[in-house]
Amino acid sequence: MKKLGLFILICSAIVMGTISAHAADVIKVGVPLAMTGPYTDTGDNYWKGIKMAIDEINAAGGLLGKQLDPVRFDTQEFAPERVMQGADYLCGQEKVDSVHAGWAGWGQDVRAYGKYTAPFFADDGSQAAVDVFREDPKKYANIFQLTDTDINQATSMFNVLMALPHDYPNKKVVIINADDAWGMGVGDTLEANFKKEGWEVALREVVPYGTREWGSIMTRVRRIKPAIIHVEIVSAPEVITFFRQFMRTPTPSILSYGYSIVPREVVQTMGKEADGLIGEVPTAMPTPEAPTPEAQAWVERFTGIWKHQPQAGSWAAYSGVKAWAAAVVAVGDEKNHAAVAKHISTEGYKGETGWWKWDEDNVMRGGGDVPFGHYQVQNGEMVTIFTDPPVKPYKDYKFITPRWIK
Amino acid sequence: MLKTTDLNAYYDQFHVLHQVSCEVHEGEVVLMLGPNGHGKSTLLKSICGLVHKVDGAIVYKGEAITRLSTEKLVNRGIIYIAENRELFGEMTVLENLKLGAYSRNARKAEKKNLARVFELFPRLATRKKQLASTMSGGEARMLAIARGLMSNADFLCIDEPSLGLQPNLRIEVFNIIREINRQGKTILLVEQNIPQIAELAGRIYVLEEGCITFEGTPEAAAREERLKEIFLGM
Amino acid sequence: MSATMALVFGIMAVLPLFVGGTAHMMHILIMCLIWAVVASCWDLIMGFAGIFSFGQVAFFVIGAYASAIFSIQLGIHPLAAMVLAGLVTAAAGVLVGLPCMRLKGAYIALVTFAVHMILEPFLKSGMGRALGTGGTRGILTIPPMELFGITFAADNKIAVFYAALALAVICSAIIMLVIRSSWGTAFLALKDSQDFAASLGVSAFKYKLAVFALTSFLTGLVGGFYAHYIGMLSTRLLGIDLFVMLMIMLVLGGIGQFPGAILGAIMTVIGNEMLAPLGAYRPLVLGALVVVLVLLLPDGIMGLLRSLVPHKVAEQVRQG
Amino acid sequence: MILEYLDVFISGLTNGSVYALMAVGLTLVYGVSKAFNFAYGSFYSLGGYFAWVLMVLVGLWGGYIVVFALAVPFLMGFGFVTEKLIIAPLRKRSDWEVKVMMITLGLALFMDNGFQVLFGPRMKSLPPLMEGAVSLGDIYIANQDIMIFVLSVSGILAFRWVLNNTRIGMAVRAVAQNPAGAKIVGIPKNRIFAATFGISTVMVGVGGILLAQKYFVSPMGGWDILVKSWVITAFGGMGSIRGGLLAAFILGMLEAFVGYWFGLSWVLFALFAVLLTTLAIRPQGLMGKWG
Repeated sequence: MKKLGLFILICSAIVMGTISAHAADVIKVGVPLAMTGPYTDTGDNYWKGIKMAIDEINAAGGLLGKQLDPVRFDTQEFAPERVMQGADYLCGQEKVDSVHAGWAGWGQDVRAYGKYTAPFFADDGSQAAVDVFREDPKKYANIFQLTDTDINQATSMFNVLMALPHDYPNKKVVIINADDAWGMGVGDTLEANFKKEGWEVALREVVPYGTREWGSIMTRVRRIKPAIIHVEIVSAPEVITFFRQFMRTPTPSILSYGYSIVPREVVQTMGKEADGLIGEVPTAMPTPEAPTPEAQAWVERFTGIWKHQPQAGSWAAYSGVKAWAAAVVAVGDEKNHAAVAKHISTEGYKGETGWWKWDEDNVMRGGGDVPFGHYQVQNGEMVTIFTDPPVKPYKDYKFITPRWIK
Repeated sequence: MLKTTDLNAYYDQFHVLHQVSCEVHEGEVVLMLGPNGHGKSTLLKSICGLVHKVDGAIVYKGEAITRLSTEKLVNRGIIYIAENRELFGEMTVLENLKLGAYSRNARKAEKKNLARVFELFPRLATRKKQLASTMSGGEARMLAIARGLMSNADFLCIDEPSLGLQPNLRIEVFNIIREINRQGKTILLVEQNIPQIAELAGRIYVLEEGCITFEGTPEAAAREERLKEIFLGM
Repeated sequence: MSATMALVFGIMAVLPLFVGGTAHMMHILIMCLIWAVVASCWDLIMGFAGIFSFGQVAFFVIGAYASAIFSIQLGIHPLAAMVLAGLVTAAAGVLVGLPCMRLKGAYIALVTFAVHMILEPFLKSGMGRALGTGGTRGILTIPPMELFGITFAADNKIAVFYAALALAVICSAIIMLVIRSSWGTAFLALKDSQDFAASLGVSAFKYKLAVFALTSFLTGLVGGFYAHYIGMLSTRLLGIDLFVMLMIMLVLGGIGQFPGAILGAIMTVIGNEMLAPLGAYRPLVLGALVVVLVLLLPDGIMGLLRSLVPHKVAEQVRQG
Repeated sequence: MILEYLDVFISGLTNGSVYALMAVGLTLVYGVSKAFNFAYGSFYSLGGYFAWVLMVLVGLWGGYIVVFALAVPFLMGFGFVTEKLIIAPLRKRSDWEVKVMMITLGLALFMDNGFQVLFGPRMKSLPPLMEGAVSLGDIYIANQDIMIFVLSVSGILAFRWVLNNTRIGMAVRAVAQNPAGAKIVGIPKNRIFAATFGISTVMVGVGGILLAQKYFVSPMGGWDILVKSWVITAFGGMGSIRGGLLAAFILGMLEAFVGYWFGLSWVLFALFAVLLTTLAIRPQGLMGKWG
């Protein structure tokens, strides 16, 4: 019994020992990302952007003369208590002065970090998160979204599909999406938009992650012969197997992958095989040629450090850190969270492609200098063919009719 | 040929065998008698490496074999033939017999032994393809003994071969055991049907509450008043 | 048994004196208590009743969602919602338990785990949304519990902690009473041999169903508590992470070694936080730890303690 | 319409052959040693990564034949040693079944995260085993799928032949049917247990290679495999290879037709509904035996 008591005391002592003193001349920055589990891949994208921004700031002498010190937290699979624990740990215990996340909990994060004051940057792309924000904008004044909502992104995808220089043989569309919040949001929005335009949604499939065999769907697709197939599953194996099985007996359909074009493996694995696919990235750095020389320089810096093209999320997360740093410099005190947040939401931030302006919901709406990017895979690389809103062709890059459409 | 000295055996907490010392000479049939649950089967299983916790010494052909694994013992020519047969029900007679010759020692003699076994048990020869689980009690008993012989063993520990058999089948089994012995196998036999079996045995041990309480020829045993109860009680 | 529990909960009760000011620490302590109950229930069904139920996380989530939905849709007091949620979960437990009565070992594991597997698509489906699960979004606003003028919400962690402590003590006491009662004996008999138990007149059917009902009731109750404390729910609870963590609690504490599960829960939650600096290596170490623990400490911490303390004392501990 | 059904039927066959390959190893280990292996999915990934390391990282010449030739002894050894190290020591305990589930769950966690640390979280792809397709009128069947079908069915048949006709195969069946009897005739039970574990690792690992070239490899990719194999094994009857085969093709068809008629999101519900109904009527599965 005594040993047991002793054991528990030792355990609790060790826990309390972890609350150690920290030097005063650093600014702590919280980074809650998925470091393990199924979301590790996206967590890695965000981390590369955040790390790059922090290193650049530190190399330039720090922020207000102080070095930035990232404190990481593993959000694992975004279980509610895990999200809350991240907020309690980073803001409550580590007392960080800003939090830079990526995918962070699709609304759960707004609740958790809204209890604290440190500016919080997420890349949720979710209307649910905005809805929570709107319940109490004052309380959630420190919450910033780096990308627009699923609804607006899906609408943009729809607008570009309609603007493609392509004659649709019919008005039939097949929509296939994953059974997560993002997939459902995009699928529902697209379905509503297509119906409004007088299209027939001939097939709407909600599929679980892990689907690799598409035979039964392909059978129906071949019967429908839709003009457009939209696939929204942000996971490479699913979309690659779909494409390959589609290509065995292709129908003359535009294959629109939406945000699922993002996993780097899609292009990396398939190369030129993927030519013709179209997709969308919010808060995107257009490629292969960035819109401004600064932006081009950023892409080259990124590629130099990480040895691969920036993936969706990297640039958004990078810009979040830079936007916050700029606001801290303007306010002159990283501890004055309210003033920093106010500065970000009112003044915005001038980044590599131009101005970032957050709207009254603290959401970085697509448009202006940071539009949605719409891509087509051409010659094995992602090429920006449109930006939106407003829908306009990007530079001289042209849509090419996919090879499976005669 | 086989000798145990101060053998103790345990099941979990239960101390089943106490300081058992006995001996079996080459070519002999030794009969182990005693009331049910007093450790006869445990003794056979201890010798054959089927009891986890054993101490004391077992010497076979001059070598200590205590705590050797069953497969090593089988390889050295000691085989246990179980009272509840332990056949492979979903396999044919032939497969059961072939598995009896699994040990390395038995493999080279498999063909020869198979022929001999079919000679001894002509009924098995006609049912090679039958599943073991569909055989009658007597046939299954024959198969168990036949499978034991397939191991090419010199030393057979046969546990109650007549259990649950009709009298005429018992006689048949005993005749076969006698024949096996005549062909040169040494046999340690646990049995309860004394009248018929006693004439087979060269010597008799009596095991009561885990201890050897008598050792001697069948004639000597018959003279012991005390043992009559065991004899007749069966 | 009761002495160990009293000591553990006693120590827990005074910990807020030291870390009460840190929300993060309090959160961890609260989660320790919540998982302690869930793990204990699992131990009761798996360790004592010998039923390989893998549906524990599912029952927890059912309770959490049910309580949230009752309090939102019906507008009833969260405490009442919690109890109702417990009853709903118990009903679910009985429903799952029924087909398991005729099954054995790994089959029961599969059927109960199937509940876990199906729950996520169900909560996300149209049926789930009609019930108020919020589909893929989850439920993002759950009213906190208010009692005697105190709000037991995420920003009042000390109050939540003591409420959780009270809940954990009550649940553990119930579990302990069950283990010590004639039920406990019946379970032991059932575990040893179904036939033997039947010969004693123990009805396997009745007891197994009862243990399903009881453990799922308590698990659902605690699930409801979790929902009102955290204030939001999503299907991400059903990931493999939580499932594995609960299993580690059981392994660490010792299966069938109540109150080992309580100790296991506390040590696992705290240990997991201490491993956090390892980042991506954390689950790697956790996995290795499970393997080593099962091999070296097959009866968990509780088994170790029992072998360390002289036999008589251990017996006293067991008898309480 | 007929053509469409034929098309779906072929998808069902493809699913079935893949599932059969996955499930046979699991049912084998359970049938012989009553050990339920939670790390089964991780062994699947192990096979995929093994092939990736050889073919992509090292750039080995010789293609798949060389990979398979190296994978079989590697996987066999891996499974054998794993059994000896972490499962055999537990067998002495009365509650070893649950302990085995837990220890293999720990192993799964360790292996999956090990893959993640070693190879990164992103999926890896292998060169295709075969390209092109056979066309029969309007029906196209990918050569890749034909290869998977042929290899997995012939693999399983070969395996059945080994079980029925070789000394070691007979010993494996003997241990499964009557462990006590097997011990008596001198079959080294513990070595058979380890060997069976090794064989099952080979089955699932080779399956992993075969499927990785179509479905890719990722660190957490094994869980789906585990769950599906588990369902098939229970449905067919744990320990029955014939039952497992039958179950794999029934469930493959079920998946294809439910997906075709109602949509892929109903597949999981249908799968479990069929499983539960079967178990309610036959608690031992289609072809299982108690014990």
